[in-house]
Amino acid sequence: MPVMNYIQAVTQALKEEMTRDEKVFVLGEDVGVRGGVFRATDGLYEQFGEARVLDTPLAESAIAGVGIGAAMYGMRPVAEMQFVDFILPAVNQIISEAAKIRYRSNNDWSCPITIRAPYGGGVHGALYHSQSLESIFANQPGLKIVMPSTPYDVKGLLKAAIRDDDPVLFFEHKRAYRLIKGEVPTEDYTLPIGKADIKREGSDITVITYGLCVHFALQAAEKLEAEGISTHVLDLRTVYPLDEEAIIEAASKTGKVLLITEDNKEGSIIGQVSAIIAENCLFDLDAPIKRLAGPEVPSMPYAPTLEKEFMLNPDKVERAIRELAEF
Amino acid sequence: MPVMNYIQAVTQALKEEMTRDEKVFVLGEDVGVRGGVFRATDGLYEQFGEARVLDTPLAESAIAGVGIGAAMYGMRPVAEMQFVDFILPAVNQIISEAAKIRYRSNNDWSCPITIRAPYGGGVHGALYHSQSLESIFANQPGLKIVMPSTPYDVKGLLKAAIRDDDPVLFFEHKRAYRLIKGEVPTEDYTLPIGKADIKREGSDITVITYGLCVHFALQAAEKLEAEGISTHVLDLRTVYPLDEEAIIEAASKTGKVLLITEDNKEGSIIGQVSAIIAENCLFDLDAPIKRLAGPEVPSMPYAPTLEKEFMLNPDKVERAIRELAEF
Amino acid sequence: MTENRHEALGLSDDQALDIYRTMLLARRIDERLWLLNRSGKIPFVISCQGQEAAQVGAAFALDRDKDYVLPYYRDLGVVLAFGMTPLELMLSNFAKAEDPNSGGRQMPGHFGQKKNRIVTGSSPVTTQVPHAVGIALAGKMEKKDFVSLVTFGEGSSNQGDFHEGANFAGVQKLPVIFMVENNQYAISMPASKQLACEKVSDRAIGYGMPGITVDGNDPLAVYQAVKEAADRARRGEGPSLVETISYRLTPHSSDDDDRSYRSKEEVETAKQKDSIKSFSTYLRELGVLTEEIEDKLDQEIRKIIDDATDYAEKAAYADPDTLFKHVYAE
Amino acid sequence: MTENRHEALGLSDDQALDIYRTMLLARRIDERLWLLNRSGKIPFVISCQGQEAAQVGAAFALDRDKDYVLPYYRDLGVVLAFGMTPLELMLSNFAKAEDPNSGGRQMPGHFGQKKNRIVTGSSPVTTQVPHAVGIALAGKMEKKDFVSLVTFGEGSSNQGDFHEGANFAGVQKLPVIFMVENNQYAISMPASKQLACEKVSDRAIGYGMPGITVDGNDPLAVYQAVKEAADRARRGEGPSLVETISYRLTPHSSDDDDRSYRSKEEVETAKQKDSIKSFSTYLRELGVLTEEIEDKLDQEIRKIIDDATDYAEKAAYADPDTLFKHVYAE
Ligand SMILES: Cc1ncc(C[n+]2csc(CCOP(=O)(O)OP(=O)(O)O)c2C)c(N)n1
Ligand SMILES: Cc1ncc(C[n+]2csc(CCOP(=O)(O)OP(=O)(O)O)c2C)c(N)n1
Ligand SMILES: [Mg+2]
Ligand SMILES: [Mg+2]
Repeated sequence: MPVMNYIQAVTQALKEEMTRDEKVFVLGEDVGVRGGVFRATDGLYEQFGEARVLDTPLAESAIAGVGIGAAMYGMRPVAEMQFVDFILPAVNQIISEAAKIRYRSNNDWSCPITIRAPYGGGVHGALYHSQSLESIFANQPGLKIVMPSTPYDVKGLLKAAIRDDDPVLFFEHKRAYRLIKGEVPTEDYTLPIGKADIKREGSDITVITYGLCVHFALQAAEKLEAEGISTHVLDLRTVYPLDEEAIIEAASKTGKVLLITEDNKEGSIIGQVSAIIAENCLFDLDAPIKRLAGPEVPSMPYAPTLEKEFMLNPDKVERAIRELAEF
Repeated sequence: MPVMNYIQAVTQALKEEMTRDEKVFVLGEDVGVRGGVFRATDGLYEQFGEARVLDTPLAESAIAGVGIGAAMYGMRPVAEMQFVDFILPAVNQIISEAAKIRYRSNNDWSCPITIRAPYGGGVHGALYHSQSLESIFANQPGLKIVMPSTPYDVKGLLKAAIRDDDPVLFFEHKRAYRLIKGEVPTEDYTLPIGKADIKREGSDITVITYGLCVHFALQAAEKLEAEGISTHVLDLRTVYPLDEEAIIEAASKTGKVLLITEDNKEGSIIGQVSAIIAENCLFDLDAPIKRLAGPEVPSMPYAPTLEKEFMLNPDKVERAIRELAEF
Repeated sequence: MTENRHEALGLSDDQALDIYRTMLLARRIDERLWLLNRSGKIPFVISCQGQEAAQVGAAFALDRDKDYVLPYYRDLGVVLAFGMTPLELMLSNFAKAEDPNSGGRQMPGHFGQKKNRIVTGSSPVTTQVPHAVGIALAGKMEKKDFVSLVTFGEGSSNQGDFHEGANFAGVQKLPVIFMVENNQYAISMPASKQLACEKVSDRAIGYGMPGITVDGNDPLAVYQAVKEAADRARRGEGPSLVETISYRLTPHSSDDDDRSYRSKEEVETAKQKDSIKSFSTYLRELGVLTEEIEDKLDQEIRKIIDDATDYAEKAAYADPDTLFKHVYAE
Repeated sequence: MTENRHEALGLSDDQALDIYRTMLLARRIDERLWLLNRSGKIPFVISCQGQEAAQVGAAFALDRDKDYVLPYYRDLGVVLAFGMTPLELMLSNFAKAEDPNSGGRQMPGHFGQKKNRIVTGSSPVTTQVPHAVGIALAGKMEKKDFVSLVTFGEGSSNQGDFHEGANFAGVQKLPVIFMVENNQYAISMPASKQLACEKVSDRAIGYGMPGITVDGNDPLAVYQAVKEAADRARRGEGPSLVETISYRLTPHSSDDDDRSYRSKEEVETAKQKDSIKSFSTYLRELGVLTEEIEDKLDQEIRKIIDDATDYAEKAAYADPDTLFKHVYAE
């Protein structure tokens, strides 16, 4: 199996889906001639032409809204938001429209759109190019939110998102784009949206997380193995709606749970994960449900001292796991 | 003390603050001549004139954005969103701007705006006039979200919001507007933003909730008292950032916790409340942390059969408390 | 002598009569809804009254077997012309399970019916504008020759989604018709407090498209403007902006009391220009409409509405269990 | 013979020279930033190059002791003219604690300095437009006579916030100047893919305000347009839209490679019209600028920038503990 990086898996999934289905097309700012500011759509313009790789005006509500219209017609648009931070002008289109179209029309209409956006910090992006904004959408039935951690998951889940008959938000960690590499089958495959994935089996501590933090957890687990601490790592992959079954199983398995997000803590995805555990397997727990998250500040600053203080990393994760092990 | 209804308390707070401070002004759709579609701004236009009770064009991002600009200058705008459902076009202004102005400018600028909006269901408002959208904003440090349950709290907290030096979202339950009455002092007073309030002391079950559901809980508690079940009711009042101390204290007190929201469950405020409890007082618990919430559907339908099925009510709350008591 | 204007537009007498009939049907349904509301049978009404000419004139200018419409809540006339039946509308107003728009999930006026290419709409205003652009884009990609018509109020033309959608269509030269039904109020706010431009159609140049303002009480003027826009669109020449000027004859909705912000006289004056009257007069003067036809029409329409009301009133609400259905594909 | 245009505008020779000096200072700082970036000393640059004439011309047309500006990320020229020092700019570019814009929290180009009425800005484009309207509204309410100037790119004029803000200002006749710095690109997208209108200023009529397009390489033309707009605004006649046409001489930012979407020739052609050259020529032809003055200017500017760079490079980053500060009022 070829090894590729995270963003190459994005590009490959797009390319394969556009080849497979004429209804699939891409739209967004600078996605055409430029191939995207991160080059996620690199080569698509050349291969599929400007009608299917559409450079749009700088207007996110229109990018989402035009995509939604096309999806209602029966197309399979993949809209790119240049940074997840810039999805905010499109919130009304996503929550009032995409999420509710099937429900409000009693199943007469549907909205199979995929909206991709790079998120996350650690790239000197400062306040507005570093955010994790998934929790804004993670209370809206009708939506699904996918946040993969590996190139393998990226390809399988992005293809599944495009084929999904409902709107899917697909958030890609921009620091992972070139940092995270992995084996990706050349053949066509999809992975199930809504299913978490065990990234490492372990018996002492359960870590539940998603995105780049999965790698921090795996690195920490590796190190802690030597100390005799066995860490179980569950990758949520889909952060909305959550895979309750997998969460309950993983939490019950070790009885000691650490939840991790790069987002700030209050109101983040991991609060929901905690609530599921507290409601369903309280008596299997041997320790309080711990959360490791970004600090309660509006976003990640630019200065390296401040960015570093904000961002999680394998050391911080390792410390938190060890603490919990010692509880 | 005069008894007034919930919306009259809104009007009185506005009137007193506008009298007290010339920098306070109101802007929104139909807030002037019409006095607001719910009549929350009734009489203000006549008393303060059109310069301070500003009828704006139909454009929520501008209502928020113009308010933010005026607040940065040093005014104390109170912007009305006609329904909380229509705050969504303004999400970018609220999250990218209002929430981050102080932080991003390193305390050079600030944004003392109050944004009011009626929320909640049970008024035949259907999908787009019934929503609870607080959790969209409840992950954004820099913001505060107040959701009062009684006329007394409305007046004290709205005045505090207007005087607060940071942006405050003030969500009013529209079903409570004329349904909920209570004593309200005529004199000037404020209540602390960020503090939950014990609305009833009890020893068997702790209910933590906010908004209209506080009244459902109080009614249920009253009935259950007769059966010998003693219910403690904590009203969050500020749903972001949460009053951790009060939550921990209330949960520890009885060891059996029921969290209630009218919003759908996953991703709602009560998930965060649960996480706080599970992290801080796990060993004081005698039962799993239970959540009672709306169903996982996009919003409340119009047909009375469906709206009834969606909405919480005192009976549903009573049943949930009893179940937990019997655990 | 009255000039035959519809013939000049290529409309037969029957078609002209059909326009009138549809306008009248819309008006009578609307009036019935108010009665039902005032007698406590339905909780909410939002009206088309005063805008029937614009709505029906526009719809008839389209290919109703092919084109897409994205109506807003007042567009009873548009959806009737596009094939939604009075019974279906009554089912929606009574919020019954058989309502094709939403199965009783949405408020009345939130239209949607896929088989008739009436695209589902929501309450937040103007979100449908980019949708219309997306549908036109899809049509262009698939080399179809339909157009999409999207309507909205003049107040709503101040939302960002209007601007963003119109500009997108302009740049891509898409077959969309943006129709502003300017009824001079946005709830309590007169157009002068909403708009600083003289005409909403003045905005067209900013998107590189033609803009035109026509008398919204004249179905033929609207027909002509929309027909030209549709022809342009089908020729690949891109979008157009059409503004129709009329007056909202009722309060904003059954929850509104318009006496707090406008005078009775103003409303009465506007009623003098009621398109139902003026178009009826026009057709009578040409002999296309007669007393006899009018009587028959009245009876026919009354029966249709009576039957629809009876059926809808008795029809079942959606079962509570269905609340959980159709959140996602099943 | 060269016509003395600045005198006709009421500008003294000293003022004209000051405009030139500010343009040149902005250019030289910007050039230094690229050097610092390419040598790995600062992580990011976003440039003013090509837009100095528009920025400085506009700023000089305002009352810099009273008016408010809401600049966008390229507006180095505006903020220099409004009192931000080269040292402060360097501190921002090095993300150091003493940066007055944000204490190193924001990327360079995210200006803000209360004492100079430079209103804090963010990255999502165009959000500052309604803020400018709100500040103008506040001024009107308080019966002050300042104006607010807000700038943004032509691509950003497609955002809903532009439309909503401009309309609000139009309806309320507020003292705002909307200035579009049309540099013909939004990252990789040429204006033709962003806009269907011929000129962004064509949008003004839709908001009931005058719109004008001027040569953005000519500081005096911009000065004149903005001066007139400011005078109108102060007279209570409401907002104006000014579009300045120039060209983005650098890639979008230090993260961009513009060779993938435009030719070297195109950029070279644009450089022929560089305002630094043309305005220098103009001033020399009038004898306002001489070889000697130019040399002195060069030296003076180089020293200012060297000193600022030295200081900023050595200055301290914010202490990690300060991360938690200023989320709310303390
Ligand atoms: C985004 C949004 N904000 C506010 C409302 C509440 N609202 C419903 S209709 C209306 C006025 C609309 O005026 P206009 O666009 O002129 O249409 P008209 O009702 O006059 O036909 C308002 C403010 C809404 N539905 N959506
Ligand atoms: C809402 C939003 N979407 C996308 C971006 C990413 N972005 C930054 S600058 C830019 C292009 C802006 O073009 P223009 O307005 O013409 O200004 P210019 O950079 O050309 O001066 C884009 C797309 C952003 N900052 N904000
Ligand atoms: Mg109107
Ligand atoms: Mg540009």
